[in-house]
Amino acid sequence: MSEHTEHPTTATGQDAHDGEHHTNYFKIYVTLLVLLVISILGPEIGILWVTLVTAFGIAFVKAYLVIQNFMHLRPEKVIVKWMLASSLLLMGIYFFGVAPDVMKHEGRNWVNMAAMAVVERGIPLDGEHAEEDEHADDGESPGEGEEAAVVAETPFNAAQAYGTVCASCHGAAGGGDGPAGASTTPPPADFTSADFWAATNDERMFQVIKNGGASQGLSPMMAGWGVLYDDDDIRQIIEHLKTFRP
Amino acid sequence: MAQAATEIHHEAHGHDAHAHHGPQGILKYIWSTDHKMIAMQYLFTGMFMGIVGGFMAYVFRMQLAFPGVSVPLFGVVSPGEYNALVTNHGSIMIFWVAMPVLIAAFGNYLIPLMIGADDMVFPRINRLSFQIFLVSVLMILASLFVSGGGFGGAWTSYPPLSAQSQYNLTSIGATMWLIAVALEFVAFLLGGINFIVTLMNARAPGMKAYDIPVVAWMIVIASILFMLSVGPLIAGAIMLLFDQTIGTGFFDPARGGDPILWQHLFWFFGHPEVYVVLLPAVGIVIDIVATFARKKLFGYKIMIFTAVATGVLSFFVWAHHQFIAGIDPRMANIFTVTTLLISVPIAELLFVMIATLYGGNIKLNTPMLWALSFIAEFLIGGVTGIFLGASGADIYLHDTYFVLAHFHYTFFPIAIIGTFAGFTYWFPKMFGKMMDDRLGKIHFWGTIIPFNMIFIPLFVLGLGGQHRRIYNFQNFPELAAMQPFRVLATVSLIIMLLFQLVFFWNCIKSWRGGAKAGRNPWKANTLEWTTESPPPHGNWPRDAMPRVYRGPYEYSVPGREDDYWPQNLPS
Amino acid sequence: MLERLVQQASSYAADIDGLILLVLVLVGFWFLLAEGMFFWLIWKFRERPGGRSEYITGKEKHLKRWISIPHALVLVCDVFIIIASVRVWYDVKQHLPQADETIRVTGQQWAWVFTHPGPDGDLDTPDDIQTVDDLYVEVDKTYHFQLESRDVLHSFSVPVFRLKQDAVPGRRITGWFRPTVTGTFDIQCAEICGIGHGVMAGRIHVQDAGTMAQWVTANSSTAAQ
Amino acid sequence: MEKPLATLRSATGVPTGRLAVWWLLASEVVIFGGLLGAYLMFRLGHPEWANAAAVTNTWIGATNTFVLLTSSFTAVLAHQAAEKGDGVKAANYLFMTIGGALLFLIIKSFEWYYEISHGYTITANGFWSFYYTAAGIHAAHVIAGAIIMGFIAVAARKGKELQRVELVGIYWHFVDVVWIFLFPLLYIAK
Repeated sequence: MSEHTEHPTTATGQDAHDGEHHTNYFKIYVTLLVLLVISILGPEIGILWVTLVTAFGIAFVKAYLVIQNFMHLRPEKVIVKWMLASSLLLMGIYFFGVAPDVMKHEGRNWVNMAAMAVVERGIPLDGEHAEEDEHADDGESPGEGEEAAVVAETPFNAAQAYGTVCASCHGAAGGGDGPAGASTTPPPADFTSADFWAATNDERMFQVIKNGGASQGLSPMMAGWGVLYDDDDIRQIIEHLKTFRP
Repeated sequence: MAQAATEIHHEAHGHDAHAHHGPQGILKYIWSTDHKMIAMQYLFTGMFMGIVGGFMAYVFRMQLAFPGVSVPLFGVVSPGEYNALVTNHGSIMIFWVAMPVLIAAFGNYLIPLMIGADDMVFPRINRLSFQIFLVSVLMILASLFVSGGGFGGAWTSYPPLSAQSQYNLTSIGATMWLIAVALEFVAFLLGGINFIVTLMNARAPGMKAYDIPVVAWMIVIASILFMLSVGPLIAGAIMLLFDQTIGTGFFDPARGGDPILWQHLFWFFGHPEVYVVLLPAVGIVIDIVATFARKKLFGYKIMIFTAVATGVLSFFVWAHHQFIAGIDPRMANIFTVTTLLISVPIAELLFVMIATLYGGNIKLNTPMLWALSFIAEFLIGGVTGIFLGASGADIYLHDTYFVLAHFHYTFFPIAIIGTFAGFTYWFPKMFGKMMDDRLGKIHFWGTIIPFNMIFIPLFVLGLGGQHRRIYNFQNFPELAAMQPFRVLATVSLIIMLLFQLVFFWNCIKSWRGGAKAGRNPWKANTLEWTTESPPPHGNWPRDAMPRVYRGPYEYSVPGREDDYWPQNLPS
Repeated sequence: MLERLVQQASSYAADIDGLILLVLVLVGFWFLLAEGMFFWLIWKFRERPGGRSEYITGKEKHLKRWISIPHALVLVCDVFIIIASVRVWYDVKQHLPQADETIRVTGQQWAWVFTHPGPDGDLDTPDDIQTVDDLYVEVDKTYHFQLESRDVLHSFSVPVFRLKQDAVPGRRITGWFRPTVTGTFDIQCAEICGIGHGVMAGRIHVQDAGTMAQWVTANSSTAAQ
Repeated sequence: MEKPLATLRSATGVPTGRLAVWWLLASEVVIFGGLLGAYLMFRLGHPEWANAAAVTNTWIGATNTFVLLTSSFTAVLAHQAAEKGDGVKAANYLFMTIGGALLFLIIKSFEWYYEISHGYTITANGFWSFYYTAAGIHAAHVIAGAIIMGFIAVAARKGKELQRVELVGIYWHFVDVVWIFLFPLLYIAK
C-alpha cells in the first residue's frame, strides 16, 4: 500500500535524498556511543548541574543526531518540520498550562494537603533493601508497597467495609443516622430498631445489599454492592449488622 | 447497523460491482476497502447510534419532567440509571455520532471524490479504522448491560469517581466505557492520518491548495486538531485504566496522585474536540450555501485562515472548563483572555458566511434550509459561549443548565443540522435518486421549531440556578417551582423525535421511487458531481481521471452562459 | 435582571449579575445585528425566476469593509468584557477580604458537613460545632470557608450567593462570602459525585446576630456536654 | 490488491508512505509528551521520588540504550542497502535490528522481574507507576516495530516494497529517540 516504482515522482521514495548519501553513519553511531558514556559518567560526579547537563543536555544532542541523520529530517520538506515542531510546541503549552496546578502544591487560596503529606511521609531509601532476598521471598513490599498490599491481599473485614461504605448513611453505630442519610427519603434503615429486624430476614437483606434497595421495592438510594463484594463478603456484612441488633 | 448500510447500498448500485476485483458476495460489503462503502458504514452506524442517544435523551427528559413515573419503553429510572443515561448520551452523541458521521462518513465519501482521486491513499488502513470503530461501538453498547450497569460519572469522567469502584459502583461499566473511548480514538487517529495524507498528496493534477473545496479543507484541519490534541488524553486514559484495574494511584490524592491532572488532560483534548466536529459541519454548510446562492464565496482564503486560527487558538483555552474546578485563580485570567479572543475568528467566519448571501439568487430547498438554519442556530450557541468564557460570569453559570443549553446550541447545529444538510445535499450522489423536497421541508420545520422549544426553557432554568446531572429537582425547594419549563422541554423533545420518522420515511420513499438524479442535479462545480451517481468503484475510469483548472466556487461568472463552471472543464 | 429569577443574597451577587448583564448587552447587540442582517439578506436575495447572482470575490474594498470593521469592533467588545470579567473574578475568587469568621465545608458522598468554629472563633478546637446539610451563618459578616472533600469531587454551590467552588479531595480551597439577606436558601452539589448526587442538597440559614448568638450558645453547650 | 492511483500521487513531493509515517510520529509525540509531561510535573513536585529512583539500575538502562542505538544503526544501514536496491542485504540488516529489539526486551524483562520480585511493583508508589507505564508503552512500541520489521524484511528479501525499509526505519529511530529521553528521566536523575 505504498508507492509504485512506475510513478516518476515517487519512484522508490528515496529520490529526495539522492546526493545526501554521504553521511557517514558509522561516525554518527560512534559519536552517539561516546555521548552515552559521558551521560552515564557525568552524574557519578554528583554535582547537580553537571548531572542535568550531561543527562538531559546530552539526551537532546543524541535525539538531534538521530533525527537529523538517521531519520533524515535534514533534507525533508519543510512542511514535515513544521508538523513535528508544532506537536512539540503543543507539549510546551500543555506543560505550562498544567504545571501551576499539578507540579506546585500550593497557590493562591489553595493548598494540596494530600500531596504535601505524601512528600512529608517520604519514601525510605532502601538501596540495601533491594539486595536483601528474604523480602523477595515472602513477597512483601518494602516501604510504600503497603498500600498495594492492602489493595490486593487483606482478608475481607466486614466491620471495616461497614465503616467505609455503609456508615456514611446508616451511621457508625447502625442507627440510620449517618450524615449522608440525613437528606434521603425514605431515611436509611435503622439497624438498632427492633421493628427493622422484625420486618426483614437474611435472604431479603442479602438481596438488598447485593442488588440494591430497588430490587426489593425499597429506596433506590440503597445501591447494589454486588459489584464490589462477593456473596461470602455480603454474608459477613449481614453478620456484622446483627451486632447492632437490640 | 452496518448491515442496513450495506443493504441499501447494495440495491442502489449493485450493477457496477463488476468494476473491482475485491471480495465477492456479502463479504464485498463487510470487507470492502472502497472509500464510499466505508463512508456508508460509518454513516449508518453513526445514525443508529444517534437513535440510541436520542432514546436516552427521551428517557431522562421524561424522568425530569415527570419524576418517578414509569417511562414508557423503559420503566422507572433509578438514580444510578439516570447517571448512566446522561453519561452515555453525552459520550455517544459526541464520540459515536458527531465524529463518525461528520468526519469519517463525509470525509471518506467526499475527500477522494472532491480532489479527483479514486480512493483514499491507504484503503486497507481505512477499513481497519472502521473495524476498530465497530468494536468500540459494540463495547459501549455492551457496557450498558453489564453487572452494575453503565458508567455514570459524566462524559468528562473525572476521577476519583471514575477511578475507584467503591465510589462509582460500576467497576465493569466504567472500564468498558474507558476502553470503548480509547478504541474510538485509535480508529480516528488511523482515519485522520488517512484523510490528511490523502488531501496533501493525492490531489488531481492541476488542483492547487486553494482549489480544494472548503469542506475537504475543514475535515482535514479537524483531523489535524484531533491528532495533535488527543495524545495526552490517550496517555491519561491508560493511566486511568491502570487506576481502575490494577490499583495504581495516578489520580488518587491519598497516594500522591492528582485528580486535577485528569481534568487538564481531558480538556486539553476536550476543547479542540469541539472544533474537530464544528469545522466539518461549517465546511458542509459553506459548500451548500455557495451552491444554492449561486455565489462565489465571500473570501475563500479568509475562511481557511479563520478556521486555522480557530484551531490554533483552541489549544490555548482549555482551562475555561475548569475555572471553578480547583485550578489556581490566577491562571483563570489568562484563560479568560484567550477564550474571548477565540470569538474573533469565529465571528469572522460567521460574518463571511452571511456575507456570501449578499448579491445571491437564493434557492430555498431542503439542504439550503438546513444550511441556513445552521448559521442562525449556531450563532445562538456562539454568543452564549461568551457568558461562560468570561470567568466572572462563569462562577454563577458553571455547571448549570445554561451551559447545557449553550453547548446543545452548538452541538445540535453541528451534529444534527450539519448531518441533515450534508445528507440531503449529497443524497442524490450517494444513491442516485432525488429526495422528496416537500417531506424534507416538513421534517425540517418539525425539527427546528421543537429544537428551540427544548433548549430556550433550559436557558431560563440555568439562569435560575438549576444544576446539571441531578435526577430529581424536587429535592431543592427553590428549583421545584420551575417544573413547567421542564415539562415544556420534554414535550418538545418528544415532538422532535416523532418528526424524525418523516425523515426515515422520506429516505426509504426517495430511495425506492425518487426521480433519477443524474450526474449533477444541483449544477455544482466540485469534482464529485462530474461522475455518475452513485459513483462506480474507482470513481472515474482509470484512464479518464479529472484534471482541475479553477477554484470550486466559480458561480455566476460574468460572460458565461451557464451560472456554474465545473472545476474540470478546460476553459 | 437575574434577581427576578434568583434572589441576590451576598455582597458580590450584584457584581456577577452586572457582568452577566454587560455581556448580554454587548453580545445581544451583535447577535441581533447578525441575525437581522442574515434574514434580511435571505429575503432580499431570494430566488427570482431567471435571476442571476452577482460575481463577488470578497476582495472588493467597498464590500470588504462590511467584514473588517465589525471584525475590529468585536475585538473591542471583547476587551471590555475581559476587563469587566477579570475585575469580578479578582474580587470574588482571587482576593480574599479580611474574615470575621472561618468555617469549614466538607463534601462527602452524599452530604455536606459544616464545621463552625464555635464561641472561640477558631477551627479545630473542642468547641467546634458540626452540622450536616444545614449551615448557619450570620448576616453581614464576612466568612471564609475552607472547602474539602473526603472522597470524590463535589461542588459547593449557593445560587442566591452566586457562589460556586469545586471541592477536590486532598486539597483545601479557601473562598469567601458575605450574606446580605436573612433567610433560608438552597445549597446544591454541582459536580457529579455518584448515584446520590441528586439528593446532595443542603440548606443555608442566614440569621441576624441575635439568633446566631443563641444558636451558637445552644449548640456548643450541647457539644461540650 | 491493486493499488489505487491515489496512493501513487505525491502533490507535496514527499512520498505518501513517508508523509503518513511523519504524521504518525507527530501523534506519537503528543502521546509520549502527555505522559512524560505529567511525569515531569510529579517528579519536580515530589522530591521524595529520588529515593525510589535510586533503586533503578543505571547500568541496565545504559546497556539497553546501547542496544537500541546499535539497532538504530543497523536500521539505517538497512535503509542504505534498500536504496541501492539490495533487498537481501537490507533484509539481513533488518533481522539484526529485530535481534536488537529482542535483546532489549529480554534485558527489560529480567530487569522488571528483579524489581517486581523485590516488591517494586507498579502500585508501590507514584514513581514506580510512571516507571512501568512509560517503559511499558515504550516496550509495546518496540514489540510492534519488531513485528512490522519482520514482515517487511521477508518482503525485502524477495526484492518487494523496498521503500518500506525506510518507513519502518524512521519509526524505529523514533522509538530510539523516546528511549533516549526515558533513560535520563527514569534512570540517571536520582
